[in-house]
Amino acid sequence: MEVKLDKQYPLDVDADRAWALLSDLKATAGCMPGAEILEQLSDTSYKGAVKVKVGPAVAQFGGTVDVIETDAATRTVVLRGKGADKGGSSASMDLTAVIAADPQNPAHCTLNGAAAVIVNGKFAQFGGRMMVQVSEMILAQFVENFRQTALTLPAASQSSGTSVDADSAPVDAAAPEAPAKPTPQVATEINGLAIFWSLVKGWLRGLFGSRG
Amino acid sequence: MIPPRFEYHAPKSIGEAIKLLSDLGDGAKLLAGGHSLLPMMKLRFAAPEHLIDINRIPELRGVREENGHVIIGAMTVENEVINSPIIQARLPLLSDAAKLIADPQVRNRGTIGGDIAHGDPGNDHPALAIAIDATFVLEGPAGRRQVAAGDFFFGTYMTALAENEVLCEIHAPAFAEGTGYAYEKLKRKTGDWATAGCAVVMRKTGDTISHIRITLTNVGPTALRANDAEAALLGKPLDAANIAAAAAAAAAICDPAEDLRGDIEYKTAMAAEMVKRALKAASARCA
Amino acid sequence: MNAPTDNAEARELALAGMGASRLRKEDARFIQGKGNYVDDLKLPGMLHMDIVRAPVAHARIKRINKEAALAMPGVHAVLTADDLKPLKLHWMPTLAGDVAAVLADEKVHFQMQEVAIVIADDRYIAADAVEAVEVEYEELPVVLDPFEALKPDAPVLREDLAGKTEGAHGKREHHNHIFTWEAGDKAAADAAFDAAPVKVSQHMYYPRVHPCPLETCGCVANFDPIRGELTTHITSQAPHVVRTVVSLLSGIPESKVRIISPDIGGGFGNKVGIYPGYVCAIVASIVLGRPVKWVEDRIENISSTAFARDYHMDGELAATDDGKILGLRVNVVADHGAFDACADPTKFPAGLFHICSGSYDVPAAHASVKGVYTNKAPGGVAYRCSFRVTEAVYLIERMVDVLAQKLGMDKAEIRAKNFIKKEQFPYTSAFGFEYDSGDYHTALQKVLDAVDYKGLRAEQAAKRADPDSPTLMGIGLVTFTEIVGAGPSKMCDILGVGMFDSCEIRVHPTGSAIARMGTITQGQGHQTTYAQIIATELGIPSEVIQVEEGDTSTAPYGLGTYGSRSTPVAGAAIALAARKIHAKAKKIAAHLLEVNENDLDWEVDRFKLKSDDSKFKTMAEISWAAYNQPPEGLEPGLEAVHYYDPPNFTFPFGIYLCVVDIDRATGETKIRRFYALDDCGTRINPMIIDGQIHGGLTEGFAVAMGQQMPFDAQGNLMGNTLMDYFLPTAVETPKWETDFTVTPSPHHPIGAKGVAESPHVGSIPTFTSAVVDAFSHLGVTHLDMPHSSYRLWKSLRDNGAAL
Amino acid sequence: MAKKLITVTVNGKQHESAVEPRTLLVHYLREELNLTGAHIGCETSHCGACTVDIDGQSVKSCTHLAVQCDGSEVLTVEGLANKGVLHAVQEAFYQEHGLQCGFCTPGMLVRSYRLLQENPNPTEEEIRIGISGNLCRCTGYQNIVKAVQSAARKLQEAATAAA
Repeated sequence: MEVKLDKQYPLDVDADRAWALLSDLKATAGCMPGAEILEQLSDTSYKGAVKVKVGPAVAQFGGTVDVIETDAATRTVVLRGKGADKGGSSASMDLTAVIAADPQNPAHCTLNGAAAVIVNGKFAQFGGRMMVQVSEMILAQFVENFRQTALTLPAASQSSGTSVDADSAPVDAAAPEAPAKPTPQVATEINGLAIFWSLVKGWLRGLFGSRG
Repeated sequence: MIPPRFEYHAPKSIGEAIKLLSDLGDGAKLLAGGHSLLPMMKLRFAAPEHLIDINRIPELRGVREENGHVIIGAMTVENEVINSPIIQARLPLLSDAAKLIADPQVRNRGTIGGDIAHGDPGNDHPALAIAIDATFVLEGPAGRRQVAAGDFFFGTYMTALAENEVLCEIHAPAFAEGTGYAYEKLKRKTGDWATAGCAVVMRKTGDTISHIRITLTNVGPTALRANDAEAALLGKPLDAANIAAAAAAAAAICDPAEDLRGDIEYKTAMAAEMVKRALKAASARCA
Repeated sequence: MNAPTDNAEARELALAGMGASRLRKEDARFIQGKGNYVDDLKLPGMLHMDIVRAPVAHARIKRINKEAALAMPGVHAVLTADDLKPLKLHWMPTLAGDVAAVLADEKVHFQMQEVAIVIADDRYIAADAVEAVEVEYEELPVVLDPFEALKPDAPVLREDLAGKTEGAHGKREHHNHIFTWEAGDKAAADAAFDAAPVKVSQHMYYPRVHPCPLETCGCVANFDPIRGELTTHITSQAPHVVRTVVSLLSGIPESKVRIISPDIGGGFGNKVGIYPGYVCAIVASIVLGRPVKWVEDRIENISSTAFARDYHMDGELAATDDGKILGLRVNVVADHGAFDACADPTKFPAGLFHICSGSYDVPAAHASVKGVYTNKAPGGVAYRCSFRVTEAVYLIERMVDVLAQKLGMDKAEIRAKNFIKKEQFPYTSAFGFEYDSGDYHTALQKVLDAVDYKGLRAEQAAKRADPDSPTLMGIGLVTFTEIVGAGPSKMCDILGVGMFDSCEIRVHPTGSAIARMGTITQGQGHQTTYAQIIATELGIPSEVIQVEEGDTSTAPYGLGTYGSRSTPVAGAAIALAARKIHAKAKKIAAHLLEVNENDLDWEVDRFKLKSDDSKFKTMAEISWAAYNQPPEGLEPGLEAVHYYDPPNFTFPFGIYLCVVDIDRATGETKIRRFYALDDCGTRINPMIIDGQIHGGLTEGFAVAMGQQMPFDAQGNLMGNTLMDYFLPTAVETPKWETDFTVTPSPHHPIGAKGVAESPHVGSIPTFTSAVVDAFSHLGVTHLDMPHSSYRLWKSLRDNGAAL
Repeated sequence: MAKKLITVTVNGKQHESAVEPRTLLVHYLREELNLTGAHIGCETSHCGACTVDIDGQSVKSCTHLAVQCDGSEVLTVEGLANKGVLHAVQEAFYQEHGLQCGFCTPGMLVRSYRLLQENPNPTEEEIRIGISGNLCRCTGYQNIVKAVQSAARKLQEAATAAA
């Protein structure tokens, strides 16, 4: 079963720092809830694992992530992740992620993510009903983790780093100007973080709302 | 289809259950009616190391009335909801709607609390609870807290219930005299989840709608409250134009997942149709 | 003095023979929970088998790691195709002349295909071990659509057949092509079309469905290494065929293979095939020297054993301006899945699909069926029908409706106009079948009168005139003819074994009897009805007649129960075996009465002197004498065996009418009325016939209104639990009205034609006819099944009829 | 994982057993107690072939743990007849041809038995709803409904006669 997502996530991070993170696959993978890079297989290929928990259900995949394309000029990364569980139920994702600078606010950017997720086996057969919603949740949480991690990176230039208004970013816990101690509150899995999720949702809605 | 191994615990009190949850941590799951959890385990989607069976906690069961509120123990099973004289008299929406859930045997095991706490958008009680302005009483190591039904559901399988908390009670104000209500559920067959469902609670002053709740089942990541649809009716009479406006407003917030029951378009249209039917049925019951 | 005739009537009633609504002999054990189904069997030392299955539809197996599973306490073995290779059992022949993988050999061809088996102490450990077997796959492009499969650049699905251009049924034109099979006269049909003033055509898809009996498939294989004997209890509708196949596969002599079909919890075609699970359990039992039980779960059942239908059909009719049919042409693309494992008589890769000229006098006809491989489960069974007859009846009944619509004729009128007339029987169809008997006009009129057809049409017209009507009303009418009772062995065989059936009757000295049969009941009530035939034939009360089936060590060889063949074939075998006994009994009676046989008349339960009613010998007396004082020259005993090879098929028919109301807002369909008139020839037990019809109609309702096996683009079967796969409950199931006429089969010893499948075959197109009829004023000529609310709502919307 | 000791009364007979916590009630009944009346049809609580009575309520034993029955009274189809006399629902299923292959029958009977305790005089619609958790593939339910109606009449007559 295939799910296609095409999402724009406005971030209160400048484009340079966001790109710095995005182009570092290992660091980016660290933002994916439940994901970790276990081994670098080549310049562009990594071995990894993902654990997804949704309510009482758990899925664990092992597989590879290949960087198909990295283009600094357009701040684009194309990734292909493929994995399977022990019995062979599989999942794959083709993801094109682009960082677009915000012309109105140099301290902000947009993360554009277009993903095609294909799931096979029991997750497709019995989890299909939830696929879109769960994919969206995972992606949104990834984006929040990404944002927090990016904010801990050293600023690339003086022009960046203005924080967004606290009202519209209630989870803005990490200090954007404090690169010394990068301890982002990243969520490692999507289970049991429901309150966090509700806040992320509110935050995203706020950003979308403010941009009309 | 065989569930994986687990340790079984059968606490006798809420306190004991919470202590077990805290002690056993992430690998523990509460077993209520078991008709969602056990099938997931048999399909090997879930493999909790510990099951904490809360069926032997008497304080979690039963229905009582206090100060104009109905208090339903979370482990009250659907058939008890159907047959409770208190619910029939004070919250008849629940006893009517519970008849549309699953089948007679499953209704002997399935609990109202389990249906709510699971966080499945296909379940019926979330929309019903929001429609009756229910409040959930949750108890954890730090004591009890209350969460309004409308604030409880975050996403598919995601609720305000923390991993070390137990949903203990559902509180809801008894329907005022003359309250109209209806739950319309379109389903493929007995035992199925809703293709789309709508709960309505309505009061009228003369011909004017003075109180209205419209909530939807299985047309989004959670049960939905159709605020704009309610706004389209509040302070107005229930005429064809207003019904159409409310149905359209409800349809606008639907975000259903496509499955064998139908695609997004069908489910959205059916949500609108269920809204229309529920509004008419509720109105007919208003005194 | 007593009036002898009254006596005879009373005695006849007491026999509970043919025509009696005798209560069922089977029920006592079932209502007390004492049935004996395969999963009830527990043998000392019995192990349990579970199956590792492919989660993907098309892939190369890169690696299987059994280590973790084998290390689990209580696990005895984990076997893969590589382990079966030395035994040459990793592939097996199918009934259709193809081969099928027992365990996936290097490649998987469909989702849920068997990849490895696990043998463990109990089913819990086995299930854990299945989880522990690690399999790595390299996924391959998936082909699910048979039309895509036939494109030149389509992926090769069956690499094992590379280079094979000759299949079991002729030339293979493409690497995913199985066969092309034709019937009728193409030139004559084309000529009819060229000359005809009216032509209609319609494409229709008959979805892939599953018979889904409540009991899944399973077996307990028990190989005794000391005796070298294999006993297997199995959910099979054809135990003797299983014995032959198991003997051929295993090399164990057929005399040392004992197959027992115990009580079977419904078959409906699902339990005709020989599945990898059976073979694996037998192999495991032989290897381990212990009994091995395998019972599939519901998901495995729907996903892997025995789909039905999946026919993409194009029909065409040629006719005169006033609706007389001149010709029929049919083209079918049949999706057979990964292996051609259709359960058809071997010479007929599309079964008896060429009954598709139906109840009509069609002068010229041609049909062509092309079988294709896809990445779906194998099967193609006759789901409560004779081989592909359901598809055929659906095709012709839909086409007649389409033609009526084109001509603006009434459905009933166009049928009456084209019916084979009573006086035309026996009638040879354009496809070459000889229809035995029928009286379609009488039956049709009976139904139209019973339901006030004109009144219904008037009501429909009024509803159509009202733009605010909340429902669309539709009237479905189907006048079908089945072909059952395969079959004459000159035409029909399974792997070379002719499709006869058999009966052995022994009458005991005290006048009770036992009959052993080659068939096997799955709810049809054979133990009740077979005894009734004997009761009438031999004058022995059915109460004291035991009927045994299903044990190959005691029963005579028979081809089994499917395709409505029990009554037409085995029922005839019973009657003829009984008649052999009857003939011997007459000799004994003559001897006892010291008269000539010609002086005797048969009356209910006795031979009496033509000249003197008071001089007679009852069957009880004759039975005793058969063992004590047989006439000189006649061997003692009173028993007979008969193997019946039918001279022809039988052709039951029926007239079904259905009224539906479709909710214009939701697409929900209410079956307001369903009237089913069946003619199955001589009726043996009206109570059981009614029960069979209720059940068949309910299954037809399920197929038409909800059953489907939907696949996503990756070949995942979506909907293989009973949450999604539609089995109606008592709430959804309509109330059925039944009726009958009786037109006996002239070539059958008791005139019976078979009944259990008619309601399934006949009702499905009736529902479609009714649903389409509701839309017909909007120009809709056909809607594919299933007629679910969702799909009908889309039709309502597309035709501007949604509210 | 330690086995749990349970005491359960089945058809009036008390059993003490050590069971693995994950043991499903239907497997406990069929394999431990050799009561094979309750059948396994779907395993996802849809078909009702495994229906038994626990403490006076119909339950699907494929979705219930044996360990949950500690201290409970369980009634299966084997316990319906009393000293060799069939219960009215059993007799009625026989008389009205309410069964064919027999696989759904035990669950259907135990459910019908309980339904008539819950509602001694059900309408046809109430019967259909009352047995809607039990699937039958053979009968189309029509004769099952007749059988339950007939059993209801018999039980009412018996109750009147006893009064």
